[in-house]
Amino acid sequence: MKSFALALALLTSGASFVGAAFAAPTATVPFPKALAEEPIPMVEKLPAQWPASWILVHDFHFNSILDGRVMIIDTASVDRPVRGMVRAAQFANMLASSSRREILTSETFYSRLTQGVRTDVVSIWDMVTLLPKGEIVLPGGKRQQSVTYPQLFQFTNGQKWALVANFTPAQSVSVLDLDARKIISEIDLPGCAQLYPTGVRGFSSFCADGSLFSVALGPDGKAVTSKVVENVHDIDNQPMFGTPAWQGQTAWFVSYRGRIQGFDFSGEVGKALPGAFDLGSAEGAAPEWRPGGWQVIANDAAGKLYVLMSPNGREGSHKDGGTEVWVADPASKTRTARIALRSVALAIGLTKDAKPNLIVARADGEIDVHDAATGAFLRSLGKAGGDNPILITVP
Amino acid sequence: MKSFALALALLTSGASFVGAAFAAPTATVPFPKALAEEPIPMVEKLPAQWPASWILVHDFHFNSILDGRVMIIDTASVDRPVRGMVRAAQFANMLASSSRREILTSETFYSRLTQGVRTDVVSIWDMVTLLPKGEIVLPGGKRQQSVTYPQLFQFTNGQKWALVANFTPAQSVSVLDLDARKIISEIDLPGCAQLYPTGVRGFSSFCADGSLFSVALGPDGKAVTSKVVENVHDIDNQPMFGTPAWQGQTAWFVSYRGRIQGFDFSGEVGKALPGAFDLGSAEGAAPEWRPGGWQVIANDAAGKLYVLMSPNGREGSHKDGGTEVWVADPASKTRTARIALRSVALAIGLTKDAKPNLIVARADGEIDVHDAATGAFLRSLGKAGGDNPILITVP
Amino acid sequence: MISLDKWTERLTRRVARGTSRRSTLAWLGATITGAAVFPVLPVARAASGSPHGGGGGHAPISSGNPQDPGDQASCDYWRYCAIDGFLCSCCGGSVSTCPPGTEMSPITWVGTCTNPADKRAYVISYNDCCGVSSCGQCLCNRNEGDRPQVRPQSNNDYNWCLGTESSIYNCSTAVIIGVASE
Amino acid sequence: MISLDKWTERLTRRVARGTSRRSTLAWLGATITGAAVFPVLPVARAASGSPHGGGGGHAPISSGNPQDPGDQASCDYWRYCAIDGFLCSCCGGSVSTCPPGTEMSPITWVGTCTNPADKRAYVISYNDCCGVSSCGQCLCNRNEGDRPQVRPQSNNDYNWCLGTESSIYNCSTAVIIGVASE
Repeated sequence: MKSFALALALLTSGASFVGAAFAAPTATVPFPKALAEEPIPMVEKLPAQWPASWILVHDFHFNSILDGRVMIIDTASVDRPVRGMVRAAQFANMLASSSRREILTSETFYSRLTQGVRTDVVSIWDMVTLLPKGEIVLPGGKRQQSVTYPQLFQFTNGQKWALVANFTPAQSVSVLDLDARKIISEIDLPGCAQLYPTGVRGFSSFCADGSLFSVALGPDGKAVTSKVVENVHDIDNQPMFGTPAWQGQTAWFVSYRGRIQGFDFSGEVGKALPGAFDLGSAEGAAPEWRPGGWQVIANDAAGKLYVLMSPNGREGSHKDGGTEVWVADPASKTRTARIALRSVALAIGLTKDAKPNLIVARADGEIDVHDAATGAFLRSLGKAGGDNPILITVP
Repeated sequence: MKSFALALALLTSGASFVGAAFAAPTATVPFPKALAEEPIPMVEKLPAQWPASWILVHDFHFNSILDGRVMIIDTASVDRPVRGMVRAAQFANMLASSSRREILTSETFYSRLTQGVRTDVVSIWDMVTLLPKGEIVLPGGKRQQSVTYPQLFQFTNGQKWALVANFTPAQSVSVLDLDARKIISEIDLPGCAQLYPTGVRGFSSFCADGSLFSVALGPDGKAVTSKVVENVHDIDNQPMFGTPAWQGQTAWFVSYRGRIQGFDFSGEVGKALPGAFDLGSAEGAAPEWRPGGWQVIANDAAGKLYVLMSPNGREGSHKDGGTEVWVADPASKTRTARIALRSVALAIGLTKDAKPNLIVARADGEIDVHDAATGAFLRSLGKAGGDNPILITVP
Repeated sequence: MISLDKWTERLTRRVARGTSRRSTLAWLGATITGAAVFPVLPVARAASGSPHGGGGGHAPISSGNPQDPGDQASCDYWRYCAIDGFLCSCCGGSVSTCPPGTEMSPITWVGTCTNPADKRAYVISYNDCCGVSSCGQCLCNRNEGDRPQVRPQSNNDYNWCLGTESSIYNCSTAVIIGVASE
Repeated sequence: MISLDKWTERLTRRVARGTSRRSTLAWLGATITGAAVFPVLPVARAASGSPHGGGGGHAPISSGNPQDPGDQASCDYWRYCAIDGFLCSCCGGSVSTCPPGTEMSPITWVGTCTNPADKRAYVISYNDCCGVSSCGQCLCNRNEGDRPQVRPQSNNDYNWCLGTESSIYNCSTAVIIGVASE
């Protein structure tokens, strides 16, 4: 190799002066000094505390599901919206923790990309360098793979632990100690799905019979107590989107037909809040307005709810995407505003600052930013969310 | 698991009759018998001998280079052009052998998709089932990775062996015994690139000093003799596209400026054929017609040459793609026809049947089929070539 | 009139081949509930809209059978009333078979779609084809009868490449496995 | 006027950090030849055409320096006269830096592009950023001075993620490492 490189150098060092001869004279130009040489190698870092305008957008990447990504986006920047990307391989899930300064991805790999030995892993990434800090291997090849739902991978115990949903289709939950980098327990969850952190240390799940199942965990991660609350979910007539809007430990769900139902997960047992209410109807629909998209409900710091609505609501329209965002006040149980979007959208989120912005991931992959208070369109971030932006996370 | 499944069955078997109650009566319909149940599981197979209309198209997959693919396409079928796909991971190369009934892909994998332990492999796929038959691991992590060139992975010794180009940037060639599933030798190739099978058992490569370097291999895969032919390639003024059109062991190259040069690789030493000729000029160019694209030269069974041409030929235009295909007869050294394409194209190929078709991979990803004799457009195969079809192989 | 018991018994027999007892049972459970929870719905006309994907301008594929009408390369095709993914018809397979090089998942979820020709409600099994990366052709998403993940056998968001050697998803079929009632 | 020796010596020093002697030597060879084989060409106007990609409608990025004019998110930008890949300017890096989470390749190939503001011919190093999958933003391909693979240091088809922990390609930079002549 050495001799080759030197040979090339010799071979052409003569020629290089010929190259130089082509150069234009510089005496005539207004810039006396040439642009400075730039240092090599140079790699960007992110700020220790991300600005309030920064979000994470999950690109499901349908054309290569095994190569999904999470895009880190500054929603305030039109010219540099993409700040970096983190791997999210094969129906992955993602968690971001400002306090841990970590991004976690639960992923699946094969030794030959599509075939061979399967390895499930929770990867831990530094939020400043976006470099891997470590991983926790999940044995048994049972990590649940679905089109990405946030409630399949959640924190509990003050973000010291993570919960991973398993599906083989046998359903269970793995409890991970993130600092010890190991699995500390596994809890069977027959007939129940999705994980809603509950109390100080525990979770709840909805079950196939319409009940809510809550589990409290001990210091060792094992189940201490569990409780079933019957008939909180009418799966046939008022099925709820699995992804709620979180206000502290209160989760606001919306049904396929637009009914808002709150749940309190602050105690050891999840409880339905009294006073479910409907978003109501409006003109311009055929046949009717219903929530539509993948991440259809979100909230701002003040607690106002935002719901992505489709004017073509009917059985089966719940993932079709929406063209308006309806704003509701859970206190007064009334709709307070309608925001018209520029195009069909699949996911919405809100920045957490005092003057929140509504972030809209469109079906065509474009990311739009609206003023949440007025609904006014502020800026487009182009395809910053990648090919298939389906989830917006505001850390 | 068992109890869960049975529980579900019990839970809902009652309800199923309710479901049945919704069903429409069938007495009034014109079809007395219901459509038959279909067998499960059922997986397609390909014919032992692929029809002459079948080709392989390499989808480089820029948006996920680590997940490249080879699409198997029936160019005669408008409604079912895609017959299957084969993995071609991370700047892969592909070989297809009708006699071996195998497709070979030289690939690279990482234990964590983008990071971790690297493994280079030649994967062997059955042409009927498209299932993996075996693999040959290539140690040292040196397999050359580039935007895919056919001449980085080639057969020799009657397709019993394969040659794999290495680049670290130290250049060498690994010789593989495909039936023994092992590497039998490695030959250093300082300053030379691309592999052109030569003689019965050997190869030639072009070198940085404009020479051609030929190596003859012994039965053990080791180099027996080698020979350098000087000044066959004017890299500065008449650089040749690395991918030629093969007529048996004669390779027809075209330069960035449209000069056709033949090479005879039938003997132990590659030789430039006398009588290079230019494709000439034509109206409608600004500034001039030059070859442009990724796979710009191909030939039919009769030996006619087809060259993809750009009307905006200039320094640096050689990968811009072309809008016409020029047909030339290497015997008379004349251009015999011009074929207008429907859109800018990057790669061309010809079916091997008596009435050959010209296959065109367009920059927008569409695959077009033309009558090679008349130039007439016959059919579009849509996006059958995937996201970035850049190479066409006619097995 | 096939009794439900007979029908599920036949299913079990057919699926048992090459699948573990465990996944067979799960699949059996899924099948029964799947058939149960679906009211019989007309194929929504609106399903042709972009929200479901459009088959990417693929040329039409016909069954050639007047009793099985429509374009099998279009998201509108009657059997696709609850499909989510790439149509195997566009990927080297067919509406009921997987492309070469893949493995058909033995466990899946089941929908009920009405055949506009004979007006019957057919039980459709959306078996995924696995072990090859995303096909990339004819992406569709229709959700008639789709319910939240709490009812797995009624949810098309799961990667149903389960019980296969590889969980990598390539495309989805829509196989007739029975009639909801006759 | 920097003598070629001084210049390459400085390069060697700068690159030596974190790279093996072997790749340093290769890079040195590449640099010299790279600088040598390029006639100084005007940035082709036609370079804005789709054959080079269009930056995917990305909003313009300006250096803010009149001596470094143009849109760093556009394939037309003067430094990109021989770039092939995704622009790091659109991926979380910049024209001369890699996005977070990637590693910049120590060995690469070098082009000569003319700055339309000061008319100087700059030696541009197209260092790739590695270890993260395809960025997917602002794909460009320009080939002024690009030569066949027989001259590696003048060819942009190689994956220049060499000498890095991972050879997975994310995006490409266009770093000023010198002036062809002063």
